[in-house]
Amino acid sequence: MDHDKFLEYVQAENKVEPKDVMPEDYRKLLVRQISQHAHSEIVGMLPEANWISRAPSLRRKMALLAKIQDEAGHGLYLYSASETLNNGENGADRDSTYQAMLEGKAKYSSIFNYAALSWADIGAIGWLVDGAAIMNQVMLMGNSYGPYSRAMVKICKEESFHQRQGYEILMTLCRGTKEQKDMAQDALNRFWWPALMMFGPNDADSPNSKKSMDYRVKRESNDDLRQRFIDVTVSQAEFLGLKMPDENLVWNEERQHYDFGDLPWDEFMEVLKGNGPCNKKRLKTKIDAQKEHSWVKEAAIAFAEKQEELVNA
Amino acid sequence: MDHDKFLEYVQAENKVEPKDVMPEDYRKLLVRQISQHAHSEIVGMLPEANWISRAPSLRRKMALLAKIQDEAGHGLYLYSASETLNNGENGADRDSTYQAMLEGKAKYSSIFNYAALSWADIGAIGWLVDGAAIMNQVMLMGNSYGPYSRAMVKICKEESFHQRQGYEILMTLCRGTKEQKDMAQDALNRFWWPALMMFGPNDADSPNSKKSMDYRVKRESNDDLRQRFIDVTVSQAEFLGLKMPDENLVWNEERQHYDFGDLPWDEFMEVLKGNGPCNKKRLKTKIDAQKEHSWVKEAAIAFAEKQEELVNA
Amino acid sequence: MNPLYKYTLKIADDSLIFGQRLSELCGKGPYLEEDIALTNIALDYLGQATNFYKYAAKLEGENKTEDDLAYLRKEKEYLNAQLAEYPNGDYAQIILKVYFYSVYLKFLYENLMQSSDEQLAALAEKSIKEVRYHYTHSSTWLKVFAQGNEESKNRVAEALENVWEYTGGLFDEVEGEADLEKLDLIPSSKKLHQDWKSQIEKDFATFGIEIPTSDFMQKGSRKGIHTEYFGYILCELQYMQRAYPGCTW
Amino acid sequence: MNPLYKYTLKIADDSLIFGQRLSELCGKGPYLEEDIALTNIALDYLGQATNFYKYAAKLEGENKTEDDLAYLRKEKEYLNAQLAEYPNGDYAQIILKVYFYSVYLKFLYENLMQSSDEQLAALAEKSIKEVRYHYTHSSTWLKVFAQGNEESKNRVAEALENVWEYTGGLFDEVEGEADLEKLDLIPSSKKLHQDWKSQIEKDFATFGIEIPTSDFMQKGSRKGIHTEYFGYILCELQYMQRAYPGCTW
Repeated sequence: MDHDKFLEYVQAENKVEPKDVMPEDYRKLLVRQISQHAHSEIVGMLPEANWISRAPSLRRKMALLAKIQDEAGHGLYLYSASETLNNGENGADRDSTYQAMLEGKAKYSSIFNYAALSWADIGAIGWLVDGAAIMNQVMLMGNSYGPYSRAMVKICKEESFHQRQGYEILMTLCRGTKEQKDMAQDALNRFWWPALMMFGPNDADSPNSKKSMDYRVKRESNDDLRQRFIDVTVSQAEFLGLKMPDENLVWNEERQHYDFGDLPWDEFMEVLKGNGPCNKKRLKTKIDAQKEHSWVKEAAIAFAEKQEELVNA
Repeated sequence: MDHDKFLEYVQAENKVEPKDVMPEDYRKLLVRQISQHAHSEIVGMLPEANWISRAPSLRRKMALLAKIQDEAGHGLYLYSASETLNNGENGADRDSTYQAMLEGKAKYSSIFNYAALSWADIGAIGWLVDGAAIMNQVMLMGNSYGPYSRAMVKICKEESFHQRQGYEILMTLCRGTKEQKDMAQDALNRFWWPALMMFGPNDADSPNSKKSMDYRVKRESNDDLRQRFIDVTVSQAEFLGLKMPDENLVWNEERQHYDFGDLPWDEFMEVLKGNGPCNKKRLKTKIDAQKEHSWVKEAAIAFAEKQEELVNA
Repeated sequence: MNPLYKYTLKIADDSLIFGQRLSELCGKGPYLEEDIALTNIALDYLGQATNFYKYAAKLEGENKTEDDLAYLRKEKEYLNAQLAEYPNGDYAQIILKVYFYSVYLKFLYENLMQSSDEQLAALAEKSIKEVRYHYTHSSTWLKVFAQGNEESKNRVAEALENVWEYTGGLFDEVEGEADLEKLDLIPSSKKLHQDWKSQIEKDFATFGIEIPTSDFMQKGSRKGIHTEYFGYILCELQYMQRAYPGCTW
Repeated sequence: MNPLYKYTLKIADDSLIFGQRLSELCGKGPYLEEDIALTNIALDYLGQATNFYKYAAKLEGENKTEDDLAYLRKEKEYLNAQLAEYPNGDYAQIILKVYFYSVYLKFLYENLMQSSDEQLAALAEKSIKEVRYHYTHSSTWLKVFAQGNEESKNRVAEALENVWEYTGGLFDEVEGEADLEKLDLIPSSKKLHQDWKSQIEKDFATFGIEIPTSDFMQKGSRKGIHTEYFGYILCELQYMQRAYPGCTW
């Protein structure tokens, strides 16, 4: 296959489809990225699930459940998109990518290793975490692989809804009692920096980005996306009446962007290494669920086999 | 062994001691009764343990824990008393009697198959259940088997303390808000009849009692003990300002006792058969605990064996 | 106390507590697809609870909201069946509980659709489609387990052993049901129980599950008597409302 | 905020939450004797918590009771170490947690007995005997497990893997500890940590347990940042006080 021609093809904004010929490293890049994205949706259910039983009103409880359900749905789309890349040898199918995640060989977004400690965190997760995810996903709508790009279109719609819901939770708290507002401020303080780190390392420290950009999988740099997220989010925080936990955050008239302080990259690297507040807990929850329910799959297979025997008899 | 002489011996208020010669049916009767009593202490920990994490003040939480701990201690004394009757063939040792209970072959007091649903139940259990138990145990202090009789002396002291504590819990509720007093009344309503049934069937339906009486294991009939309990308890309820849930309860000047309504024996028989609110739950809790911790004993044995090897080396 | 209020409350309380229990599974199901399906059922329950609470609040006429009723009553004021609060257990037990409850709700709503109370009839009509789907989902899995392998058969049997004695409570009555029945406001609970039993017998015969022979049923459902599990459900359910009284969320 | 108040509170909160967790085991221990022993330790913790809360309430000077402090604060106001709230797990993990905490308390109280604050010194003196017994009990079992059989060794290793990263939080400081230290009111947390580490190293060498090489420690202890487990502890702990505000029990 002509590699230059492929680059030319995707750079002319053409979509690659499952049956198209594609370079192996393009395929691998996508499988890794899409399945990681899928795992993030699935693991991302857990911090929020921590608050279902304690959600403070029926309406909020239902919205939260529905949101988590959407995330499971996103996981499904994404696993399907990843599976279209299966060429019989690269393990792009859902079971093997999921297994790799459970074994710690594949990653999910580090943000879900933070704890959801208060009801306000549910708001902050919607506002900031989904907000940051959307920045990334809107970009990915334009990515060169057809099934992934189409999955993103679907997902983005729901995510914007989730983000508004999260913001609305915080709005309610900020209009409530002092204790409620403090709860919102605490959540912002805890989630602000981790949310900014969702965009990945600074461009200077992100050597893999170039290939992604060339292949039109990624369309914008980490720093550009992060800057856009900050620019959009600051006024939202102001509207809530919350204070950003960054003393260096200030509008730069010349750049027409906000300047901001250094991110706590040491913490980021620690969490990535497995040393976050909930890394072990998240994986253990998923591993335990798999163990506990392994018999269900076996029973279903045994049942299906019997049915087949009946049909063939 | 001369059976009549033995009867004469115990009926002259002499105590039988472990090494004394005794009729086999006396030994069996005691093993059954003492181990059943021990099981009751052990299973009786569970309804109360249900409220430790929710006890409404530090003082109450500690008192409750201490009480449950006392019950475990009573269990220990009683298993020891039962073990003194081991003659190498009747399985009077703790492990085999306990195992028989877990397998449903040995009983514990049916009262512990009722649910502890509110904080007031913790009061009612102390006042009524321990109260009924004390009536029985005071009688058993005079029983003819030395170790059992001495265990009862120890236990009775602590039980009276528990009973006062339970009564005091209810007193606090009855002097509290209307909601608290209602909680106390509900607990009385639910525990009154089950407590009365702790004394066993009416004398007419209790064919085993005679042998027990002859052997001076039992000293008073079920109905006499029940009557005494009622007579004592009615005024205590009045002092609390609670209403006994028995429309037929009325002082009989002639008998100098309270008359009272028919007991719900059908329910009693059901619970005895295994059909109480918590029969399955209680047994399952104990069985699960045994399963979960079986490795502890194995590790301890392995450790002890290694120590022995070291000593002998 | 208005008996129709209590009756509406018993329906709402069942749905709330079933929904609360079922949502414990969220994120921890056996497949992603099942996680979605079961969350969906939990959501339907919570939606039905909300609707019936709203109506109950209206019947009570004390300006309460659905949240007041769901979050701020004391343990003995909840009128749900004990089956709702019984722990999830393994997936066989979860499915069995949903199955039993779905058959019950199917008959309940089909009958309530004929109620002389227009509101109740409308609420039932609104909910019936959901419940039919729950029935299909749970009975499909129940059949798979009953006819799957040894392990799944044993699990169904054990779940049945645990849960059967709580099924009768679904049909226990709140005060005044007889009067409501005379006014064609509600169906007869006895009749519902018969219909339910017939359906179970039919299905179980198909699936190859034996119906327990014991006819012992736990008492106390619909009367504010609960299992020991229930208090813990309320601890979590009510925590925020209790710890921050009077707040809007 | 009076730093000595916060310091006293951190001691009390540890004891309360350790006691609350440990008492979950009551009635479900491996032997009757262990059930009694562990309940006893839980009782000691709760007793110590009560004493330190009483003193904290006095230091705060707002006429609060020990129950107000134990039952009526919000999650972020509890200053316990996250180790206290970490789930019990199996018996190896329970013993390991008690062991780590006992070594900590032993050094803490031995040092506090020298405090220039007479009350703190007296409370420490009152508690030290109990803690020495807890140390003996837990270290005896830890040795048994470490030298028992393959399973018990693996369980100790797994418990250590779970719990180790939470031990550092015991030594995290509340605001103003440096000032209190200068006044000889409290010992240096850094020094305590060193003493603790030395003791653990010595014991583990005897027992044959390897100390984890990772020096990653969870952050947030003593600052009101908790694990996700903590909220559930409060749901149960506080339920009665929250649901029936202002009542006497």
